[in-house]
Amino acid sequence: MRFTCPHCGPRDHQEFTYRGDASAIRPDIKNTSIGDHNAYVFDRANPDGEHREIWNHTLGCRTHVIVTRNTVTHEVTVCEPIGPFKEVLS
Amino acid sequence: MRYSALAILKNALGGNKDWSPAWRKPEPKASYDVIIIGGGGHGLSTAYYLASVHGITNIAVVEKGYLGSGNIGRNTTIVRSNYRLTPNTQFYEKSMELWRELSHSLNYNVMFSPRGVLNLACTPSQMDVFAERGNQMRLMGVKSELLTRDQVAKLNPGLDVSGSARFPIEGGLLQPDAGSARHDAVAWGYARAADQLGVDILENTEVTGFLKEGDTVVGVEVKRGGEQSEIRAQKVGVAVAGHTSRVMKMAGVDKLPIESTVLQAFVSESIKPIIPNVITFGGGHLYVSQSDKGGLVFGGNIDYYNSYAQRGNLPVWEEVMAELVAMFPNFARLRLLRSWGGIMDMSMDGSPIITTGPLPGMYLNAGWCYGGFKAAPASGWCFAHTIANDKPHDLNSAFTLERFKEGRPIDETGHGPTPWYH
Amino acid sequence: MANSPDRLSPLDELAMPVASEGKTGVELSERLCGSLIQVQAWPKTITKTKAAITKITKKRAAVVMEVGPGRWLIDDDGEELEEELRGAVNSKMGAVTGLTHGRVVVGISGSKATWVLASGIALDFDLSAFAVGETQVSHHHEIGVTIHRTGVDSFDLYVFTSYARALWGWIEKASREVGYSIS
Amino acid sequence: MSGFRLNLRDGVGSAIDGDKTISFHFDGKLYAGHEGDTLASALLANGETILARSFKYHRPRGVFSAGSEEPSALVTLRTGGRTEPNIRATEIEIYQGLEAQSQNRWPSLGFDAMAINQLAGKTFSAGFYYKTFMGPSRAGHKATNFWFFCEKFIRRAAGLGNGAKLADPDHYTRMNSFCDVLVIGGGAAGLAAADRAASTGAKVILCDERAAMGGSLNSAPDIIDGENSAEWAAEKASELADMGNVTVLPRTTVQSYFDDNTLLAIERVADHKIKPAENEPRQRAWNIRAKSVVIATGALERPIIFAGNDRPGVMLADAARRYTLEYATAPGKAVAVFTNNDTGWLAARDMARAGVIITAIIDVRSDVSDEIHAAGEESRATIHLGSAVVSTAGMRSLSGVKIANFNENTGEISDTVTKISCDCLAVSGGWSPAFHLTSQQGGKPEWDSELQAFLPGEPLQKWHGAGSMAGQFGLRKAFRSGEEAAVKALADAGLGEGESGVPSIEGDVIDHAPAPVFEIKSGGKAFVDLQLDVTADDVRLAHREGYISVEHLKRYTTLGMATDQGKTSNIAGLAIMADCRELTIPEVGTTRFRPPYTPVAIGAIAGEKYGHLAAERLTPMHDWHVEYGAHMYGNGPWLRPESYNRAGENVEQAYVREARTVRASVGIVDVSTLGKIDVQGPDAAEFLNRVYSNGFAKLPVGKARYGLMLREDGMLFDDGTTWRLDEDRFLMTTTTAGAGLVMEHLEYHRDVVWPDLKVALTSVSDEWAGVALAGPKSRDVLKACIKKCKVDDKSLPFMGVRDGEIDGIPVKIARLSFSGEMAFEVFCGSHHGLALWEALMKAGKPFDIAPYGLEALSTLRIEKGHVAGPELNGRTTPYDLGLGGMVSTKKNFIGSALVQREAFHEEGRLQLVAIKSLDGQRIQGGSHLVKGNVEEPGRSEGNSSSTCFSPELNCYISLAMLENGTKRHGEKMWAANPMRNAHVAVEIISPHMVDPDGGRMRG
Repeated sequence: MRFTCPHCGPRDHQEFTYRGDASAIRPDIKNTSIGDHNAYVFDRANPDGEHREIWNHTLGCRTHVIVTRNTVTHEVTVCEPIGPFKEVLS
Repeated sequence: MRYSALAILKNALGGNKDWSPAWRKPEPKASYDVIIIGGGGHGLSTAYYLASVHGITNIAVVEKGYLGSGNIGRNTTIVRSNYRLTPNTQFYEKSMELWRELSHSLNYNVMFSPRGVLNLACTPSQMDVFAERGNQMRLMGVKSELLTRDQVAKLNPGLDVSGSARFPIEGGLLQPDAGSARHDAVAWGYARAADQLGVDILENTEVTGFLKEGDTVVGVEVKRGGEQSEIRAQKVGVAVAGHTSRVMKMAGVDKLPIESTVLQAFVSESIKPIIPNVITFGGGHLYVSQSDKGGLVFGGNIDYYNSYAQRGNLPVWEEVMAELVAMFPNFARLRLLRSWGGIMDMSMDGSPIITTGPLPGMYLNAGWCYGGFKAAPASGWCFAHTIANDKPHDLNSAFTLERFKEGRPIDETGHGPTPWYH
Repeated sequence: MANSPDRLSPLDELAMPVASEGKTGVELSERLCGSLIQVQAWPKTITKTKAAITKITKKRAAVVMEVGPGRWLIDDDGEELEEELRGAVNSKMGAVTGLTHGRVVVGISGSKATWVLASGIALDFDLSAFAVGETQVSHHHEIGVTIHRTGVDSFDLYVFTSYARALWGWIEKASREVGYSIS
Repeated sequence: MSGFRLNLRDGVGSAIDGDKTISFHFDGKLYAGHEGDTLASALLANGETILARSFKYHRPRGVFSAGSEEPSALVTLRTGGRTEPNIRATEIEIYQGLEAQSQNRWPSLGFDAMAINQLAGKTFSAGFYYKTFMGPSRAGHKATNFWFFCEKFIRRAAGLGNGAKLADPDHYTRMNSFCDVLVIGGGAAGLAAADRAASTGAKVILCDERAAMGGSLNSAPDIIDGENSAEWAAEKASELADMGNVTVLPRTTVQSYFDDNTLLAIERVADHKIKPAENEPRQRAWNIRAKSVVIATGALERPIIFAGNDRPGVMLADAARRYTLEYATAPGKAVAVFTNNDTGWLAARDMARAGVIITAIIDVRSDVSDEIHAAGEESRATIHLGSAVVSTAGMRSLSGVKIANFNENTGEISDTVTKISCDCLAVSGGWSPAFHLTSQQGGKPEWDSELQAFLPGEPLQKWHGAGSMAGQFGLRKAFRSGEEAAVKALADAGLGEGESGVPSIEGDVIDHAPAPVFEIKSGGKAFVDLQLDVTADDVRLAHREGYISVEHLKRYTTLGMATDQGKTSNIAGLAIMADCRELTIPEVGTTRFRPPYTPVAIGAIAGEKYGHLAAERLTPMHDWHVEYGAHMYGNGPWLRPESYNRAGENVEQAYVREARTVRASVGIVDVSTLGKIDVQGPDAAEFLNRVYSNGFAKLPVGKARYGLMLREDGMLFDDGTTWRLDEDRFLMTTTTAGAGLVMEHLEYHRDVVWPDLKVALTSVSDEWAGVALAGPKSRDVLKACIKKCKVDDKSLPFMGVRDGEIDGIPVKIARLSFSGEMAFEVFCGSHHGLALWEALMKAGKPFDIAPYGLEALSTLRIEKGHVAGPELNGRTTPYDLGLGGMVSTKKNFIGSALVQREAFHEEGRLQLVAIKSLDGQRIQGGSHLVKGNVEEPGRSEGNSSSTCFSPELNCYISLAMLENGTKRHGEKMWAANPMRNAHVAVEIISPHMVDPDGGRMRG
């Protein structure tokens, strides 16, 4: 697979480290609910089809991207930046 | 027809015209006592043990493709119980017991070959970890031995045991009566034996939905030869490995502590016997054995991302081949014949789930990561017990669905809730 | 600072000059930076920080490489760069991190330079994809490398100090097929 | 069959150089061939007929094809570490000094005792092993044992050649490559595609598995642009190779098609030589990322199945033709052709034109076109329409065939047969497009009933088929479709259409569509899979037993699982199953092709990593450690000193001495491998406060603090000290093993979870070398060399951080202790690391300073009760390790919610304790804590985690995890280690064994 890093351009996926399902959103730092944290850590939709997922370009510029990828065909449709530089890279 | 050497001779004389189908191709009934979704190793063994141990024979196994089309026919055929944590050690040792009897129980030679599983260690601290695991096995009555470098070298003459290797071999952990088996034969043997006990195996029958009364599952909707129909059942068991999330979603269970990834497997061309054991590499992640046909069967890490494609990518190829030739530099000119992929149901702690629920009338068997093949007998045996008694057996009582959120993971590798690292 | 003893490169002995026997596809070299400083701007201070950097670097022969969003790696012969940058970029603008000791520079040039590099680095070295003067951050096997194209056939590889020998080993091995010299 | 060399002339022998003779050995016998010959063509030209034995029945096997699809002619090539089993004689180019052996035979190829297997033919049918060898009819382990006993013999009989016993002396390499258009296959379609694509200036790679481009052009009788087609192809290929934007790769097979148009090709750089030249790789793996791909891989001829079809001398018709025209080798003295399509006739004509005697053309069809009939007549063969071969004759190789009248509609065969003498039967059963690469991706093939073949179907990636691979048979269509595919590929790459260069073609217009006849059912053994001896009856048996899906058929009979992966046999197997099930072939379906296309040397995929598995990471002091006798120990990628053994010392003696020196005086250890992360920014303190379980917000500048990191699930993740260098600037240290993971963990939270925090994270692990000085004299050593910094207790208190200078080297000093002694960590720029180390060694000399390694480091921290990797095993919570006090209840942090879960606080958890040996025995690694003696140890209640001999306590000790351990100090148990034959009496004690109140390190 090849991802287009918003900073570095198209690269092999092995330059990136998988960080999992982008729909798992950590509860706010003020949130102390065990249930909310459990859901964040353990609940996965694991779809067969479109999946938004986070990858870190660890062997490149080390910024994170959200990759929209079909888990059945491995077709990548979007690579978008996430993080402090989201707007800068968009 | 009972299989035996005599039967083979008799049939050969008759031009092999009298063999009958190994299992029937029945039409589905309107209802069953139990429906098992998934005609793989775990589903078929569950049906077999429900029928043979618990006397429940009014069972349908529903399989969307051909029987054994999932991971039972795509793995590297390793059978072992060399685990560190008690729930795993005892569960997999139960499986070993069943393996030892399996060809006989099924009247089908699954070619279980206790040739020894050897884990190689590359550092003294890895040897300590192996000793810790081996001692756990010994204390639980499982055979295990710690081998020195010389002993390892003697068993496998091609191994690079030079001190100059990047990951020099220190020694290894041997489970002498573990080994391998013929994967397809396990599916076919269970299918044939279950069929003979009256189980209906419905191939090319895809579950498209669940029948529910309130929350309670009372059957399945299926598509078969292009036609939709309903099959009712008192109990519905799900044993679909990598497709667990997809199937459970149809029942309204939207999220589970499971992610599906692809694991690739590799086989070389056939050669005369060159390694006697099943061997794993300590300097990385690699396992290799030689099949009876002569091919080296091997694999390594999963491809680290969610996937439902039964194929993987190049980085794992490079990594696996590099590790194989690091271990056996004399394999460099042997040739890779074929590779393929299976979809793994990676759980959040690397251990399985065999449980009642999560809905009334439903039973779940999942989370096998990439250790499902060796588990197939005990998994079916425990799942059958759980379905028949509506509660788990002691052997699978720790394999709950709730353990993750409760904080009771069974985490052999210690990687935590990052399923792609298990 | 000025009195500090000579710095020792891990490639000190490996990269002794060697003339090639026969064909020379590439020439390899090794050096340490006088200063190698990273500046990371915050998302809203990129322009300002870049200007501050330019003000300092334009008076010297420093090489400014963009290695991430709002992030630059600056290579200069002098030893005072970190101090100057720290003076110009305060924590409201960004972060200054010294990496002078953290990298070794491996130089490779010659008609087969891209051939040798491509044997280990999965980048398109075509000039249309990687122009002279550009910088790409990638890897050679498990070793992260920042690659600066100094000419059509010449490159500087900034490699982590602890991995410098490993990278040198790879490059040297790959260079054998085409012939090489070390300068 | 006995072949012979024809006279070389224009159009005959296009692949070989008749002026160059090459000698080689096969089974010890000397032969001569020509440069350009394959081993198969050379042996055929020398009149050899039997090259191999089959897998199951050990039946004699000859040459069946002329390419990579060969199922039969497998040999073992080379010797020693270069031994290569199962090499297809049809592919290997001969070289001076080549040595090949036949395989899977005993004692010799001519007489194979194992051929006795075939007498038991019908018992050895499909599924044989599944039905027997289950042992005596008594349940239990005996059954397993019986199979295990039999299996040894079965394994020895199976397999083909022997693998090398020695390491491969050659090396492999890789090339990362990018192109606009990758063209796979250098035949007519591929050349046309490459030419068209190259005309735009696009970056083009053209690969072909053979030594020369041209594909079928190399043996085509056509005239292209007025030239012999082989010559035209050679010129076109060299014209392309001369273009700056085209890379032409002969002997290069594109093996695997991965996602996003990433393909793996293997170039056989030196396999046509006796060994690679110096510094030349044996093979090169090309990792190609293509914007678009043109697949022009051609089609594979397939046989018709009939009784006795495995007799050496039976070969594919196009192969016979290619041996004649490309290698000037007549495949036999009298060749008969058996076909269901026109190409068989043209093969006969072309061979006849080259001087081969064609005795008969047998076609299952009752009628053919006038042109084809004329071609048959030109070959001077007797023509048998509406006929089929029903059996073959010959001792070990073919001497003749019997034919009968055949009804192509019903498949009926007449009773009367005619004998035809021949030593070669050239068979054509039609053509199967070679779309293996597209199938690897999961592409669904579609059946073409006209061609009686599967076509590749819809693309799942950016590729375009051309030539016969796409069902475009014949040279005219090949050229046209090649260009059309190139235009589409150029569009994928965002490039223009380029210029057309279709040449003029004079030659046959060929209809490739065959009659739908796959098997002649005349009784007798008819082989579908020639290598694994799968017969048509085996397929029928599989059907009878219910193994009717194509996958079951394959797996039950092993059809198509040989080294050729069924390239020529698959369709026939499907056809027979379809016939049994009374379905059409597409209704039965087909199996998916899996990569690689042809078998690939494992070393080639490992590439440059063969002999070079992983990089080593070295500290600046590495050479010093080695010079001073340290045994270097692999710790992740790092190499670290285990201990500095003096003459006569073993590891234990060395580390005990080193640890004693630290406790008594001062030791020095290289800690450069610690992970170090520069954390800067206005929100750095807040960020750290969220990352660590203990408070960091109020850490004063100039101070360090030990911090714990949890995973979000509450388990311990990593630990280390973090130094506040400035208000907005911290230097975090992590464990050596955890460095990379911690960095990713921090980056994830900074980027994904809290992007509003202004924090810069930079790995500075390589920037800083680190040295720890530990022991009561450590301060004295520092005092003796430090400048610009005071190190007395007041100026540099416990956990204080200061800048200073040693020997002109700027340093950072932190007063930290891992050993429990007075200790300092001294960091400097890593290019000064060795100089710093030597300066400290010099300053320490008066105090008998000694370097210590990992073992002593570990011993000291075990004595102190500090946890490390073995305790931070991913299953422990802070509470388990007695670190509950570091879990803040006043703030929220990563893991703060889930660490509170009930199960983490229940009875029965494993908790950190120490154990000490009561009987002087060593507590060895991996021990378990049990209540019982060696005979009846009972269950494990815990385990030792980090063991050592404690010089301080003068006995063997260990840290351990024990159920409810905190409450069990003083209890006596056993450390059971049956794996290492030890059972040691131990007492449970507090893990804080040295200086529990910390006076020494604070003093």
